[in-house]
Amino acid sequence: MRTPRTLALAVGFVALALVPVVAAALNQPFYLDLVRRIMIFAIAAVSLDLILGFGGMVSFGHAAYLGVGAYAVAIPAFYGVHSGFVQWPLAVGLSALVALVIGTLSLRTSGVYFIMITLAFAQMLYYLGISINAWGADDGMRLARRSQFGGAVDLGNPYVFYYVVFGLLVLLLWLGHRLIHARFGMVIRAARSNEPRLRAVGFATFRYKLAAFVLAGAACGLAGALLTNQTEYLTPSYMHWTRSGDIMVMVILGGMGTLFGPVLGAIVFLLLEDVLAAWTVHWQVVLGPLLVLIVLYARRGLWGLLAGRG
Amino acid sequence: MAEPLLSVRGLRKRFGGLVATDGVDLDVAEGETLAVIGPNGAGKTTLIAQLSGDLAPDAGTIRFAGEDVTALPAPERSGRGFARSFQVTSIFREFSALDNVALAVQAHAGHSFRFWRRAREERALREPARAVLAQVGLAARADVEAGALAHGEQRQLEIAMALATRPRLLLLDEPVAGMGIDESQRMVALLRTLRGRHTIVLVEHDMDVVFALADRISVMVYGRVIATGAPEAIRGNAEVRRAYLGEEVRA
Amino acid sequence: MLAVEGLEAAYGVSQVLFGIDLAVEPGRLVTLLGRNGMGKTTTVRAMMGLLPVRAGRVRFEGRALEGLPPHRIAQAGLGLVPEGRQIFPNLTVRENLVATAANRRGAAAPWTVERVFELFPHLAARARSMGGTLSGGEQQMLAVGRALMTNPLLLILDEATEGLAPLIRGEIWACLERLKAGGLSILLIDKNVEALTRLADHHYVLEKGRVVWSGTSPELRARADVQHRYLGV
Amino acid sequence: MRTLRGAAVLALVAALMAVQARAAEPVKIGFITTLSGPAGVIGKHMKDSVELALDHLGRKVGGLDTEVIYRDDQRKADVGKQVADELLKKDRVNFVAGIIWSNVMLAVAPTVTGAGTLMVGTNAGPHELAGKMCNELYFTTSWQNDQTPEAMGKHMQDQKITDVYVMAPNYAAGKDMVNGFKRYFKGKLVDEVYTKLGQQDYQAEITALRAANPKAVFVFYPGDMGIQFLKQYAQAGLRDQIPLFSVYTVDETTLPAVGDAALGNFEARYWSPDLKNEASQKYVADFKKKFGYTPSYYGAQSYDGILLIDSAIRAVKGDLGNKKGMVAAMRKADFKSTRGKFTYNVNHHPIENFYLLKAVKGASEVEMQIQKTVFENHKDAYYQDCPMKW
Amino acid sequence: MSWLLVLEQCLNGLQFGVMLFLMAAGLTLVFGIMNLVNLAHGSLYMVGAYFATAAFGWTGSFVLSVVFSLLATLAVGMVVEVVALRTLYERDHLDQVLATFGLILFFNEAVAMVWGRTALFTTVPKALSGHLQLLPGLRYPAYRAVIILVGLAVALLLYVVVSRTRLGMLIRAGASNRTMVAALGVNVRLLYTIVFGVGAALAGLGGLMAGPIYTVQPGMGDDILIQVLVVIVIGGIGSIRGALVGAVVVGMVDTLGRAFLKPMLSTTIGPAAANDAGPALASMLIYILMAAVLSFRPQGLFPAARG
Repeated sequence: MRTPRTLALAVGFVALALVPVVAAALNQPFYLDLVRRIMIFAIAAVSLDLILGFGGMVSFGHAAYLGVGAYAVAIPAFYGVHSGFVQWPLAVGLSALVALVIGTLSLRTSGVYFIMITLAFAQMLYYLGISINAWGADDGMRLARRSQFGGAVDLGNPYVFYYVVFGLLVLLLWLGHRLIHARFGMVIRAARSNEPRLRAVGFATFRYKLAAFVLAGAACGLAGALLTNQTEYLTPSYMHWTRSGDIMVMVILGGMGTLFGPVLGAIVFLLLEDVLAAWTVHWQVVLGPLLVLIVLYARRGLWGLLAGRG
Repeated sequence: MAEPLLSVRGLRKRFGGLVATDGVDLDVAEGETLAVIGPNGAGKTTLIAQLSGDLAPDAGTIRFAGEDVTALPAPERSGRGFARSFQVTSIFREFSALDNVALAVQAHAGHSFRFWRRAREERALREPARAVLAQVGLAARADVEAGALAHGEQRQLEIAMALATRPRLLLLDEPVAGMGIDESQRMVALLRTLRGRHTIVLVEHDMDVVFALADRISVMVYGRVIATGAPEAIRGNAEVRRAYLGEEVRA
Repeated sequence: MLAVEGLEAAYGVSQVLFGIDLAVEPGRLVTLLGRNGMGKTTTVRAMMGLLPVRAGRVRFEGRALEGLPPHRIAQAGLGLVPEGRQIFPNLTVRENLVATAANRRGAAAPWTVERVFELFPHLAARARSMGGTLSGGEQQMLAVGRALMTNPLLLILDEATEGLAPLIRGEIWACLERLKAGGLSILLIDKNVEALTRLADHHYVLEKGRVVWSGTSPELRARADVQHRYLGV
Repeated sequence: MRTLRGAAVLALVAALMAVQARAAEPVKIGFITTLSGPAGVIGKHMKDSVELALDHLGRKVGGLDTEVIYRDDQRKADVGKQVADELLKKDRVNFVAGIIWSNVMLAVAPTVTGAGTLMVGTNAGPHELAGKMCNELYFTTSWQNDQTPEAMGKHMQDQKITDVYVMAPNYAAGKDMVNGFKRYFKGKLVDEVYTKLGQQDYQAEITALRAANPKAVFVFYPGDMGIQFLKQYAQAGLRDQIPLFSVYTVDETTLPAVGDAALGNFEARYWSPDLKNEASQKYVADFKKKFGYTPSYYGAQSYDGILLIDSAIRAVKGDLGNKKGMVAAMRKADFKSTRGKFTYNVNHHPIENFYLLKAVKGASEVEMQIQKTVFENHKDAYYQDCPMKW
Repeated sequence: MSWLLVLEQCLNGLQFGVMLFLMAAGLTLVFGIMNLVNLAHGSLYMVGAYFATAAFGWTGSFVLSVVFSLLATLAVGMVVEVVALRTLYERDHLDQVLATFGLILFFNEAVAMVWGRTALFTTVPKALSGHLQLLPGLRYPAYRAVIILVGLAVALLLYVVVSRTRLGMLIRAGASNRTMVAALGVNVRLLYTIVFGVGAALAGLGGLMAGPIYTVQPGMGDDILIQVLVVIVIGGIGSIRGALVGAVVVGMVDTLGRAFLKPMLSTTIGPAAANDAGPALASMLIYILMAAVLSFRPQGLFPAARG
């Protein structure tokens, strides 16, 4: 059972690492942009998986942090601060702060109420975003320059930017892997499995769930910062509720609670969208039922299929 | 009797029209095993839930080791030495048996905001957990996924998780429920080893088990404790027989 | 009319019933005795289709019931008064009676709310109260009345007097006696041997998922050992 | 078995990647618009017009074999940016055209021009691209956003209309429109009301409007917001009481759904299907014949976009590498535009006429009719900020 | 500001509220008794609007189109329940959210394939196109008045059905203890299909009434869906009474916020700032309300009785 997964993982990482080389060899630099965008959404999906797949917290407003991270890059840039050393920590910190507020209020509820209240908070931020005229409102803002990191790291170079995103994805996966197996991870996974039991043995579960919620928000904020740099543009529509739905679909499609599954989910979902859209303008009529089928018959997602246990 | 370890006064809980516990008074001395018996729906499980802190009482006080713990939530009571088992088996099914117990150890080994070191490689968690598993007779099953354990083994695991928190007070809600004869005998043997070492409040239907373990028995009917006493006294108590079994006392 | 043969059932992986055999003849009152956790309620749940039957047969009026969904089994004429009463707390007493009422076999004198109130005058006074606000005894009466309103051929009562005051118990037993006199077949689960030997025709004693003894009331009265071993405190 | 399934998943990924890759060809035009979702109707008007232009050119733009690649931006800036990257780097198009939304345009245009490729906008007209962010390689065949409300403001100022109630959705374009309007309208404003973007029910605002009792109303409600607003305005009985002046609100994409509720409404625009010139009449007639519905300005300017590209390629005799030559040719606007003769300003935005339109009952349905010319050869307000280098 | 204006805005709020209620009633019923979160409820609203518009085109009769649309949405609802949703009852909310998210995509695109992406033209029936003189100085559009009346009538009807009829008793009983209902001989599966169908028809009713005043186009149900979710969460999921109260509260708060927030703000922070802050705040108001309600009552205003 381990072998195909490990093999897929190795093949996957090597493939991702080689994309720039292959793209350069084939003179197809577009794939660099495409895969980079996919990896950015993979970061968002992995961050959601931390709370959704491992912690059992069905947050339907995860795109909010994508937006917060994006604003944290675009707003300083708008005022002439282009340093990534300012923007990126701000993106992570601000999303963590927003997640702390949302989490504190939302985690008081559970079940479907939790789903709805996280959705409501994301909508609230969305409407806030489209209302602030100083920062582009609905139109959003153009990012005049990608985040600056001094001489060494130039995001304007597509290869450099690619490996930065790749590195961050690998780093997140590695940190996530450590985290879910550390004491903290055991607690949030156990909270998903059986929260009353966890309280009975002496864990005050709220603070651990909240911490996980904040960490996930922070990681997604980073994805938001990357996304603005990728698009060189910020729009509040990053926070629209269908975005949250998309990210959630990536997680489920790839396989919840698997860490690597959401990466696979992001790859397949975004490629599928691209291919179907090129094939017919009615691509959603295919994608919709496909989603239903996946939910009904492939509960463990693509990563689960790789593991091969029915 | 010195000051009891656990002292409950006037505990009351109402669900709509049903009074689940109606002014329950209980005293449990350190090291004592108190069995609470009574017909279905008498409020025994509600009592356990209030003692463990999972359910807030409408009225009444719970004192533990001289302190009022009525307002404390479950995790904090656990921190003071409460541990419970559930009537319906409650374990972390996706985790191994050892993980289950190690989590209980972890709960009392400082905070868990540790993000780096693999919990499964921490000897400080695994060794005590293995010891407790051995104590309840599950040493050989340590690496089996808890959900895949036999029913009786899952109940044993519940006890192990409670023990792993080094409790002063064990609240056991029908520990042999749904067990076969062999399984329940094994459980009784296990619980017998705990007598005296821990203070125990035991809710149980199986009279064999109750008489095998209890120092004292309290009988609950309609949310009230109608009698408390030594097992023999309870067995012979006509009022208990009538209330519990509904027998009309023959003249 | 009801014949159960070799019934086996399990909760998940743990098997609870290991081949139950029992029969209820028309117009008889039959009991299922045993201590808690011996499989009495599980037997009822399996018969009613609330728990999948692993093996064995349940025949009622010549029809095979095993494998049918619960509503089909109930429609065949089994009226359940479940353990824990399970009345609908957010419905009034009258609504509890009316909601699932039916007369599928076209009984000549079907049960009505009024007839139920005659049987349990206590309930009449509380017709407009919400089910959740009733006392235990009232809830129990309501559960019996609710099952009667489906005009069953066989009434099944699971622990119908558990936790009730002696006076109320007496009232329920008296009512069962009247129902039996009216020709209704009854399967009763209880622990109170004393009262039941006067009421019932036949008894089955369950121990760890098996029928360990069966016989008539005089036979049971004669067997103090059986009473002590399987049913005593 | 397991390995097989694993292989199947990987194969799926590989197959999806493979579908991506296609081979290269001669003149390639990437046309980005919104094809899915409710706004897909605008994309359809644009796409059909591009096809008509190709027909008129014998499927050869600039005399070369032509491939137009249509891509859907889903109305999202980041998707627009991605398909632009794809068109540039994978399909290696010579021109990118289209784009409905300002925010998508602001994300896409710099990407295209930054890659040294020519960009021909056929709808969106954000002020940044007319001013500070203007670019040698960027042209538009439509307008700058503000020009249209400026025309309406001028008309209402000329008519000495006063006590005007202004409404727009609460987003950037909404505020821009009102600012453009106020640039030429100096009369009294009763109130400025901004509503939620995508709002469906305007009853509360209409009630407040009636209570304010203005002499005229000026609104900007594009797309489905306009359909709803106009219907509700008419249902409130205000259509006959308070004249309604609007921009980008009533057009041929929304008229079928608004119907009679639009009657009497005034719009400002640079083009209308009844515009009397040879190119426009041919375009409208052939369009109706081919597609069976009335084209809109979205279509007309997309049609123009292809003709503009055609004129550029012809000028350099098919030498697609000669970017400067093509830009020089495009600056002359030497093609038969549906709006008649026009010139390009220094910022590559048209200097064109603006007309006052009125919704009237036509032969079978409601249609827009040109009433008068408001502006002749109108320039946008931002061209002086444009630092064109060559 | 005059009393009449406030009154008229309250009517507007009420009208918006009853529209929300028509949607919320079905959604909350389906959640209450089947424990199913159905995001595709907005699609049924859309389908109702399309059916009504299409039927009006074929028959020319408003009444016929209403009847047809109600029956057709009922049928679509029941088919969707049988084909896609039935297997989801036992699944967790996450699966339900995702699968019904997929259904939204499908329905939005399906109507676009059948009827095109162009918004459809539909108008208020002639008889209802005028105004009613409610009070001296207060005229109200007849069609909107009818919406209020229909909405309140449906609320009353639902109240009667739920509180007085056998079906209603079964619905309430099923919400608290589905197993017991089945064990007493009721085909719960059929009951579910019927309830889902009725919920769909109510959404369809909302859609068909919305058609003439809003836009009939693909995706028209998405925006209102989110607002309806807010309604039922505020009201308490599963409670009809909660749905009504929640709908009216949300309708009022949203409408009055849009109408009076800006004027009120401009007296305190000045007109320019109010022009920025007013609309922004108004559009967030119902979400703020929801967050506030859930902070104090995590189960909503009227938590439904659940077994």
